[in-house]
Amino acid sequence: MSNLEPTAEQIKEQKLYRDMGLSDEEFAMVEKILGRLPNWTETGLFSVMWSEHCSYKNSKPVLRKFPTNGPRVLQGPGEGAGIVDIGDEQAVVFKMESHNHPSAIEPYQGAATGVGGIIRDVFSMGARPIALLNSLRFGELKSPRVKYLFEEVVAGIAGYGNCIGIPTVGGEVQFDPCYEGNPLVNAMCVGLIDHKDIQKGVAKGVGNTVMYVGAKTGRDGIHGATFASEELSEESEENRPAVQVGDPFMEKLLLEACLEVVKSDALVGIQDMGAAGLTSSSAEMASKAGSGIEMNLDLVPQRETGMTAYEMMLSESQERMLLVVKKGREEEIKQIFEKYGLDAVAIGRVTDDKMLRLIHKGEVVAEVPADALAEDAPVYHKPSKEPAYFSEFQAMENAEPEVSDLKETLKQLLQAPTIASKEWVYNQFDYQVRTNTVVTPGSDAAVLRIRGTNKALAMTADCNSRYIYLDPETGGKIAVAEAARNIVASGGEPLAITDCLNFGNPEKPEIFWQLEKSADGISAACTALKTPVISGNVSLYNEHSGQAVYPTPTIGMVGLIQDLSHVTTQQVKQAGDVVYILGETKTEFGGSELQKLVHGKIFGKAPSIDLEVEAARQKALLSAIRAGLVQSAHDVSEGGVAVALAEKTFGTEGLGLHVRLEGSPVTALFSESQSRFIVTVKEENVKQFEELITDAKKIGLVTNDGKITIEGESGLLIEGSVEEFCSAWKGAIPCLLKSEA
Amino acid sequence: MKKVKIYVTLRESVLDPQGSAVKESLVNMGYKEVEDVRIGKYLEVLISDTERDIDALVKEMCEKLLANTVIEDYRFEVEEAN
Amino acid sequence: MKKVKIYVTLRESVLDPQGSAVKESLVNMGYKEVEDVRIGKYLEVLISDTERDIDALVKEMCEKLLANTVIEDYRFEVEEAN
Amino acid sequence: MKFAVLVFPGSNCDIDMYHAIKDELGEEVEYVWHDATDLSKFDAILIPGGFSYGDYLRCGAMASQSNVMKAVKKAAEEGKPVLGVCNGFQILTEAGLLPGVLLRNQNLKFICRTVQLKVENNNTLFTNQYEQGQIINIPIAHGEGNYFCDEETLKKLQEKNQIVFTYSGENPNGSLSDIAGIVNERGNVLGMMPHPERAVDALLGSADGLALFKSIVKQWRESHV
Ligand SMILES: Nc1ncnc2c1ncn2[C@@H]1O[C@H](COP(=O)(O)OP(=O)(O)O)[C@@H](O)[C@H]1O
Ligand SMILES: [Mg+2]
Repeated sequence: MSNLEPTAEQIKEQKLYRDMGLSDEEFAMVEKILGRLPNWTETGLFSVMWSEHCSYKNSKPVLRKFPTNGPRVLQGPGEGAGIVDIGDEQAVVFKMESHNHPSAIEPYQGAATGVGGIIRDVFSMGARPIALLNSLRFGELKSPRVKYLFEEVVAGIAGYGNCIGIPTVGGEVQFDPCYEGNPLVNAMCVGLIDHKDIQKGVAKGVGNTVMYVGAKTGRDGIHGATFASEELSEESEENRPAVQVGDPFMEKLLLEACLEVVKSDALVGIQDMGAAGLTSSSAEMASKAGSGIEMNLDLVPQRETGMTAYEMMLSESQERMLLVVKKGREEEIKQIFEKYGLDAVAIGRVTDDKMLRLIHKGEVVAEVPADALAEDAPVYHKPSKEPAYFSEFQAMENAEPEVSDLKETLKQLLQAPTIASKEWVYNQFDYQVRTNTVVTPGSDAAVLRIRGTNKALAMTADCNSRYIYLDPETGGKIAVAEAARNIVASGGEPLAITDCLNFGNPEKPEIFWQLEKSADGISAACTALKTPVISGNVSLYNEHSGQAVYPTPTIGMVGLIQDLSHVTTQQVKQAGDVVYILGETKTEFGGSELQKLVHGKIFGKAPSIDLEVEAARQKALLSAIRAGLVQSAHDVSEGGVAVALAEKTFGTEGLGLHVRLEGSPVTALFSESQSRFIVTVKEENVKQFEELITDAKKIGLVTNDGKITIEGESGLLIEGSVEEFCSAWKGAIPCLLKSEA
Repeated sequence: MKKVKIYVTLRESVLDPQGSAVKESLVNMGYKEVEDVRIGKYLEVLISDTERDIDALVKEMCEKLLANTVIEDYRFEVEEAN
Repeated sequence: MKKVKIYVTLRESVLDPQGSAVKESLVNMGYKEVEDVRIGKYLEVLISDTERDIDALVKEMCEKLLANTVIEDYRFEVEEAN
Repeated sequence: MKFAVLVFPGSNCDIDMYHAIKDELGEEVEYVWHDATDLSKFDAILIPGGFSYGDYLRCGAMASQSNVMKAVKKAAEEGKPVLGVCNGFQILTEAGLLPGVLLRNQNLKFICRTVQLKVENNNTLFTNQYEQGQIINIPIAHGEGNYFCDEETLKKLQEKNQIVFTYSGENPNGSLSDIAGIVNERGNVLGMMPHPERAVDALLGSADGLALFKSIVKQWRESHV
């Protein structure tokens, strides 16, 4: 096969590198670095490693804005996943990653392998994965295609996570027309580790052995990283690489074996083979250690016959790991893998010449400086331009959408798929396996206990991309703040975030502007809320036929709950408890569910946010929770106070709410002003609570009449049975899926 | 009435985790002769008499629903049903 | 080397929820002619040359592992592999 | 009393089972890898849930062929308690230790949630700590829990009181006669789809499963004084 490969001269003359995604300038750089023309394999190495997906060449300048340090941060961005100290010599490890393009084409396998990839990122750090979350975006649940994508993505996440036995405990799903042709599938994994087991992906120690473990290499996913760095179009159906099929069973074995291996001091470094497979893992491990790697590709376990060096290096076959092992101790490592029926094969060694050298059939087929592939990839500062829509939206006055029937409106909001119950989704996920899940999906954040301690972890994934579209900087702040609110409402102290920046084509100045501004917002919020960015992922080129998705920088956040007794959920607990609202309600409907419901589109200003107020309020609520004064807590998000109140009653047996709200009814009920919570407090704790949170406003009581009663200044606004609202909320997604287009 | 037998198999270059696990298992059970196992689907579809060209019809059904041509190939045979 | 094609089908008396669901989908997609869908498995097993009687060997593998005879029937064809 | 928790490649509720016995029940327990051949030192065998061998081909099929299952058969013949939960139930049917099969859930989807079970027979070594007819809350988490057998088998199960648990109220997966768990004729092998080991601590929502393990211990203590 290799004799069919174009020659170095042909690659240059016919500009074949362009098809691999390299620009003319980049190809010239490669030529300069090597001091000669690259051959086919080498051109392939550069093209994948310099793709946006691997090199972050367009997003690096933006990522530099993020605050990444903090007293608890043990590992910031740059490794498989970030690590945060949680005391007692333990740490939490987490990261989020996108698998958008593969999921658009083969939704089940695309989503499944997305989950598989993020799990490997976590256990390659030496951590035991303890939980999975996801963040999903689809077009409106109307066309058969969208329903198919939604059903298959959910099934794929379930298929992989359930089989490998890591609970999927939370996430979010939103539906907007902009995601019709380019759904977003972001997966997050959280792991737990003892400090002493922390591993890094480095190839240190000249002469040490490079070992390959896990599944055999096939021709699947060749150029996946490049594919992920292009817009989707009708043609991409044809250009797509062979789709990878996930093997969660193999990964389960690999996971258990790797966690055993990290306990061995024979292990020097370990990294998973994710995007750009063998190429990125070897080049990055060498570059990080300041060393080189030489591999004999004949020794790579292969699933197909006649594979070329190019194909082996660019394959994105799943469930593989690259290890660096102390010379002479390969046998120990092999034995551990053998127990799980896995092969560990020595395929190369660490060298001192900083080169990535590949040998195939007795010949050197590539010889490239490792740094040039990894650290020294080009970085671009793309032009940025404020889009015309932004100033238009900013100039608009905040106005109330017109609503005639308040009760009917609440019901319709509860039925909006973005707000409706996600039970249909999470009941397909095993959220309990390993029996640590204290708060299962359906509350603000999921909570997992840490066995052997009295502590727990709270975790959530959030992003309201409509606000970000209207105003990326404010929206970016809101995304972080909302995640933190969910953690705090559950009794946790926010520790840090991971992010997944899903944007359109950064070569369009207006898109780059969205990216820059939302990063500014995220950075500001992370600084104010003391939640550094410890890991993340960038997914650009999320466009279909020229139409970009809303800017969607998903935030994954983990918080620490000091004591299990602090765990708090959103559901009201007991009749007679007093209901409070924290935070001010203003007329803010830009990007709101009500605006979408009434106008069929979004426009205007995003809700405003004051990060100082936000931080102070979160701190105050957390102290009240820790003092044992709070029975239930829920943040106010999409759909406003009315939706938040309704959600607080769902799933309780026979309880209800009777409250009285001030101000204009539509604003009081449905505005999406930020930094608000609704909490309930036992009668006997009211005094203490009010002393602690002086600006809490009492609005009513928890009842046992199974009804939601909301009064306004001029009389009854909404009254109905919890049952009636709950069935609208629960039935919405199954009903949409069943209805015919 | 026609009976259509449809075979949906994974494309050659696509990983077949099921097949690999079954192969391992057979070998462990002592069937050392087993070199490879690939697992696909076998569908029997009964189709009432129609004016449409049956081959075109089945092809359409396969492309649209029964096989995912990104990772799967299919073939079929049409028989008279009894 | 032999290539064995094995067909594993659900017994008639056993419900096939997956087949019913696929049938429903096809009908909903407009293929009103579809009367019934049953889904089974199709396995291709490569077996290196052996002294054992190949039919007996494959039968044993089917009975022990490849089919659950409580609910499934199986049949197979042996071909020369190339 | 000494429990064995079998571990197959792909088992993933092994740890939950282990902790239920050790932390909540306070009995001795050990993991046993699938290639073990001797279970004689254990008083009860627990086959946990998960996806043994990826649940490829058919759930439990490949695990049922492993070495350790021969030893399980022997233990069952000796009258030792054998409990298979979820994938463990599937393995027991595939191994022929219990009749019937578990088909895909009627809605073709994996289902994870807590369901209500009715104790149909409290006169077994697994259920003596429950009331007859008691309703208990136990989580399910499976894609193939739709119990099926032929009519004759069903009749026998009914006549011999082998149906131990049924789904009360809504049947989540389409199981024949709402069957959630059955014992063998002798009464010492129980297979059930719901997860009692996930319901041993009120912190996680329910402790209704603990009585099942306590039943095993009680029976054993009574016969080993
Ligand atoms: N894709 C998903 N996977 C798992 N759980 C989900 C998913 N989508 C939503 N959930 C759960 O449903 C509940 C409601 O979600 P959401 O409306 O996004 O909450 P919030 O607005 O508080 O962030 C949460 O507990 C969330 O974890
Ligand atoms: Mg919330």
